[in-house]
Amino acid sequence: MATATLTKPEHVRLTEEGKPVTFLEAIREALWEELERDPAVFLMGEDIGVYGGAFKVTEGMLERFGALRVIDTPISEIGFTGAAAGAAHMGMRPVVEMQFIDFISCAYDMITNYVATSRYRGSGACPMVIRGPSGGFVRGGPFHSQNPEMAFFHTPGLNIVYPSTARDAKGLLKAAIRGDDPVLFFEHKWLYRRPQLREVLPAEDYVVPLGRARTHREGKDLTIVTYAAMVHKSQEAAEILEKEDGLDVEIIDLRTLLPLDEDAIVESVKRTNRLLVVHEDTRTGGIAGEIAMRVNEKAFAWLDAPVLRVAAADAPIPYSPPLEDYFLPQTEDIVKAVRYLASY
Amino acid sequence: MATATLTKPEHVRLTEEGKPVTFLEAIREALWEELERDPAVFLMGEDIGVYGGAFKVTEGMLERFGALRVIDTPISEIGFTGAAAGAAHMGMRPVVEMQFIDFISCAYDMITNYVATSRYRGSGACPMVIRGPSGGFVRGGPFHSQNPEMAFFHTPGLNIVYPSTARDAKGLLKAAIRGDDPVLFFEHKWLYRRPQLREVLPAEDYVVPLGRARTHREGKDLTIVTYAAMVHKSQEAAEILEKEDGLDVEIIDLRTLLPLDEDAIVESVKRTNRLLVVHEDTRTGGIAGEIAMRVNEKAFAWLDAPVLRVAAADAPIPYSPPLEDYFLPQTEDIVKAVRYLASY
Amino acid sequence: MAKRTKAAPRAAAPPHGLTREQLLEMYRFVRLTRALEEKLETLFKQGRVVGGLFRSLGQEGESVASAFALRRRDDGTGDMLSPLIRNLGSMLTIGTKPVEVVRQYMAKGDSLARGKELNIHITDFQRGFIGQISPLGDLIPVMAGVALTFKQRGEDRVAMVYIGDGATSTGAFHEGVNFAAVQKLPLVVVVEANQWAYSTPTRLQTAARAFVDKAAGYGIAGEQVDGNDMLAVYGAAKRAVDRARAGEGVTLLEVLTYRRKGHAQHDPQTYMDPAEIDRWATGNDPIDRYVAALLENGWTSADELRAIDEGVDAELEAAVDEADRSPLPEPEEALTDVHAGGPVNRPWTRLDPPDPTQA
Amino acid sequence: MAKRTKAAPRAAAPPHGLTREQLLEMYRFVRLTRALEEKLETLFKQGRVVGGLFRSLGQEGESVASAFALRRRDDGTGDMLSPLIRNLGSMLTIGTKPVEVVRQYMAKGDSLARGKELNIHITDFQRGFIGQISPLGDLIPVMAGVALTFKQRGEDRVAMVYIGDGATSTGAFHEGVNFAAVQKLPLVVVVEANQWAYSTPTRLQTAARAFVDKAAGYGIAGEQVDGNDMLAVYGAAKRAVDRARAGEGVTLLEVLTYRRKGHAQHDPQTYMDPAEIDRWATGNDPIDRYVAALLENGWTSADELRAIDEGVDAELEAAVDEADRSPLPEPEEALTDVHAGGPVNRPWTRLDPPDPTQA
Ligand SMILES: Cc1ncc(C[n+]2csc(CCOP(=O)(O)OP(=O)(O)O)c2C)c(N)n1
Ligand SMILES: Cc1ncc(C[n+]2csc(CCOP(=O)(O)OP(=O)(O)O)c2C)c(N)n1
Ligand SMILES: [Mg+2]
Ligand SMILES: [Mg+2]
Repeated sequence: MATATLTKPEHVRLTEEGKPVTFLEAIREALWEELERDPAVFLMGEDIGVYGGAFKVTEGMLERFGALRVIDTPISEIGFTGAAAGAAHMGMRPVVEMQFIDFISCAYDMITNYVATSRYRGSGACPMVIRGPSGGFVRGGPFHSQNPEMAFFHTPGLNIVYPSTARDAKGLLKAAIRGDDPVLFFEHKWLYRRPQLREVLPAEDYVVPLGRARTHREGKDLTIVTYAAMVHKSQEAAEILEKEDGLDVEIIDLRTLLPLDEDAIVESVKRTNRLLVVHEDTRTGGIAGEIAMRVNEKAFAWLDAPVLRVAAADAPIPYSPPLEDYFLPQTEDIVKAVRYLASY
Repeated sequence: MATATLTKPEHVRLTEEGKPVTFLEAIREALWEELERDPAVFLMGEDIGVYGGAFKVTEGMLERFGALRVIDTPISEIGFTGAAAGAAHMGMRPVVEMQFIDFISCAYDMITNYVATSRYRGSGACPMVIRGPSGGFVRGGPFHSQNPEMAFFHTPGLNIVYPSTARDAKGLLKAAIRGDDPVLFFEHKWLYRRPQLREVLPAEDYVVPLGRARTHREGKDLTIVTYAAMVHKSQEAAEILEKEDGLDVEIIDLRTLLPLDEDAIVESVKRTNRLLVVHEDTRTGGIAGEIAMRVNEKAFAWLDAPVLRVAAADAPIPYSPPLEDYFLPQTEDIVKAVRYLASY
Repeated sequence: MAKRTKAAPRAAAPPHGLTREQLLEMYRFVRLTRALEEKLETLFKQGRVVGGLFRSLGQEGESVASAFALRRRDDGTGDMLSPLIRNLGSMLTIGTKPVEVVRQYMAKGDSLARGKELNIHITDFQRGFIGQISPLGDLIPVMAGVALTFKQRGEDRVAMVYIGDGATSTGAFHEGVNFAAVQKLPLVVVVEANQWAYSTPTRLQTAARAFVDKAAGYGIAGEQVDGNDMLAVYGAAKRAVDRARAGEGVTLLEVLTYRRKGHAQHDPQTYMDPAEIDRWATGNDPIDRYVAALLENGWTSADELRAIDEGVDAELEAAVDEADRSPLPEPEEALTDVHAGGPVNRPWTRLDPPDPTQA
Repeated sequence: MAKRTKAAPRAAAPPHGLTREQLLEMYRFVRLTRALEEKLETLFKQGRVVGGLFRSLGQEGESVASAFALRRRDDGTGDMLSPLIRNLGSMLTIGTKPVEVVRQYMAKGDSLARGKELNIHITDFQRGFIGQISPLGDLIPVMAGVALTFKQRGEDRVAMVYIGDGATSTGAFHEGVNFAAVQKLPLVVVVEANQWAYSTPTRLQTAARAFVDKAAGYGIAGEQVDGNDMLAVYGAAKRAVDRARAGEGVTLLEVLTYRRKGHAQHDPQTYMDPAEIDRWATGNDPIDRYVAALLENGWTSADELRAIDEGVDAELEAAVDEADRSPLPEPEEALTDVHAGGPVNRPWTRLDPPDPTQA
């Protein structure tokens, strides 16, 4: 289509020019390239047009792709999520933005009852992506820091993606947009502009398939299964543990929570015989439970120690720095947990 | 208050007259008696007034307690749930009915973001009860058979109750209404009128405290942790296993899912050294995961076998009998699972 | 086919540009709707229906007449609608076959929902219907999305969605209508003011004088029509559909009618006034009024109508026999179509021997 | 206290039964609101505010004047309101102290939310304010519930809730207003039509001619008022509050105003027309207009106003110093007040030694 032939603006040409991109820029490039690739792809959300989104992820897209493909919606999470489902039925590929993922809760019924069950009910596929900034460490308080992944984790029909690197974010978002099932795509806002995450991405078009975990760090003494921001906290912990304790920690980045890459977890646990699950979400009902269950079902005999977890406290997310710092799992917690498990 | 002095209609006088009551009648008596006891208690919901509710739980209450205390609402789960929160702030004790618990999903934001966090935010207590018919085995299809407990299980601030006997239903509902925190109260519709559940309840006012599991059946060979309808399926299985295999199975009825009575689970597992979790909810993300994790944390050394689970398949709930029967966990599945674990 | 007797010579021209053939087609659909529901009620009483049964007695006219205003195709190029449980008439009109409806109620494996979903919650994009789900109001945003796609692609197609008086109280209704209004989408929202939401009368649902009064609040066109006058409903629906097709955006069409039966078969309607029901039944039945109009205006003859009735009865007999012969679904089908991949895992206890490592 | 100079002899009587003292009280509140926001902006630029900062520049008048129409008490017997982020004026008017607001923005441990919640999301049932939460619209049903309790108890109290033009698009707004309308509750819904929702102009939020047009759709009273004319806003709010108190139910009060700053401090408002902002700033500032009215009618003197301004500045200096001295919360307080019982478990890795069996 015509738009594809136009030259890209600077801010989405970084990879093309071999320059490193941030986590946010990788997501922006994925959206831009998908809009160029497939005329069925379009965006909806609040303030994603003229303003380019609260975090500027969709900057410049309205100007390039027009108001029929980059739609500024009323404040109506139920409305635009449902509209996306209707469009998806008709062969479109809607990508909707929750200004903050916390507000996905307003569309909970539409997502779990309508979208997730559509194929099963015989109402056709519902290929759509719901994305938005999630997570803490930014003093956002109870409603701008949430990790609502587990609210959807037990809803068959959904896919849940929660990447930790720029490369995965771009490749997984493209895969999500091209796939035939609904995908919830969580973007940890603490990662958006972290300089440490800047990397040069493949110049060519690539996708990272959903449902496959990634070994973020190889190790033989103990396995940490984690995702999103906690991948980087775990990495910090692993380096401390290597230096101070000579421990060789393996880190599995789930990347996709649903479907869960059980094989990757089990394979690693069978080698290390020790498992720590680390998640930023609150403890009770967090994904650590499901993982512990799967490992019990499939690798119990290989466990030399209990499956343990490091997670946020069982409370809403507080705003004030001392409270948020205490509430959230920190690198030091991971270090302590690994030491405990290693000496079990 | 005046109403308390009036004689009760027949259908809420069964216990008073020493007659046995069904699961549904026990719930009805609890509501009636709380309405009589405390003028702050009132009911809201769709068709709960003149019609007495889709399942007749609130029958006769509008006539007795009037339209200010038994409020037929518009079809507005967000609206009446939020209104209940406002009333709760002011010292009222609202009990709202979801006509089918499946529709609680429409109020997901209000419940998890407003109600659950109110005390934490410094906005005051939010003592309210949200109740409604849940569960399958009734050919209700995808939207009249759900078990949405896990959608709320990882929301700190909420309590979740899911009873399996008439006695517990009445005592727990009274405790929920009198407590100072919001409670989600699930009533399994397959239990509502089961003759097998009919029992004579204590004539005097009683409550069953939240957060405490109940040993439904004592045993020494293996522990089944379960709740709601599955308590009765597990009981059937236990009897078969005793007769055919000479196995002595203990059954723990959680009754309250949140807070989870971890001590009761751990204590039993330390005696039997084998744990099977049985839930009607879908497998992935079901409560079995959290329980497996807790047992890993607290009783790993006592486990002679992996923690395993029997649960529904990872799909929406189908309507047609052969499909629903296959989808839901059945007594035979529990029998097989116990045999597997016992011989592990 | 009904045999055609020539219409009386002094026949006035049918309104709204309808042809005599179209008038008879509408008659056939409304008759088919009522007869099919009566058949289903019999099946229900015989215990051959799985689950509940909902009647639209007294509302068949507005269902048929509103859907009749759509461009009906079977190749995926026509207009689209999404019905409520009480819009069997709309479904038959847009192209659902009676046998498909009976199979649904019998939970058969070859039903459109393959036994996974109930009622007329069924979808066929070729014929242009999308099944509702139980949470009320959700299909308003969804059909707004369908209409959005029509606009994005520059297709001159129209989406129609039904909503009960009760369901206008839902947030989904509000967000969906508002979204469609802002985007000026080709959407017709039919508000069925049948005066009851289960046992809840309209005065406990809204304080508004009329549902059409909501239109101004969304900045859309609104019209209120006698829902038991099929020709009036058709006319109003046609105007709304034409506006939508012409790019003039959303219309809220309030059809005034009455739910003569209970909410469902299990509802004894004790909260309703029998005299009121009777007034609607005797004085204001949509089929009676339509037949009277057809005959008085000389657009058809009693013979012609009788022939159609006989055709309907024959078709329904066949439909029930055919549905009866349909198989129930295979148990394992409970695991298919959850997502694009293959079926989900079998419960490990169903494996032989049971094996949790394979679950 | 401001020293009082006698009003000019030819002073016309203040409108709406307001006394001269009340006029000056309102002036003090609106001046306090703007000055406090300016202070907060300074603190923000100095990095002493935790998180974001939102200004209500140009809207202080409607906030103060609408809340001023309420029965204000500090013993839990008065009317109640729930504000938005831009209703600092309403909060100060109903009784929030500036020091409490500064503590909130500094995330202090002795702030009303004890550092757990931000902004003016704060509650005091004695003084009659309930904090909003971020998900927009949710406080409409909640305040309807507060009003329901007033009705259930036969108290003649009134609830007021603010909603932005943008948030009228939410399902929560719709369900809450409709519920209150059907129950005829003593609720005043103030729709702040400030023409922007973040970067979204009203035309992308609704196709309605005016927000007041939504009133008929709910069967409630509606009034539209010039939001930058404090006396007009007070008059309209008073009429709405009186109606509510008299048992005449809900009013939707649309206040026409303009958000002169960006959505928050980080927003450069590039999507707004500078000339338009300027027109509102120079010709239509609510405080300028109010001062002019006060002076022209001889209800006060420049000296009197200056004295009030000085009092405001002094109070704010003291408030900031006091808030500065407040401590941050203790880390472990993150675990308290989750429910009625004691604190929730400490993370097991924070125990010494770490012990998962104690978690
Ligand atoms: C969100 C939601 N809440 C409650 C219900 C339960 N329910 C099913 S039908 C019905 C009444 C619907 O009334 P109305 O919208 O007027 O449609 P009608 O039955 O009159 O055609 C209710 C309350 C539901 N399906 N969805
Ligand atoms: C349900 C929900 N969706 C999105 C947001 C993000 N958000 C915060 S403020 C805002 C704009 C609000 O505009 P308006 O209601 O007009 O209030 P104003 O800021 O103009 O006072 C948005 C979209 C939110 N807080 N809640
Ligand atoms: Mg109705
Ligand atoms: Mg605004």
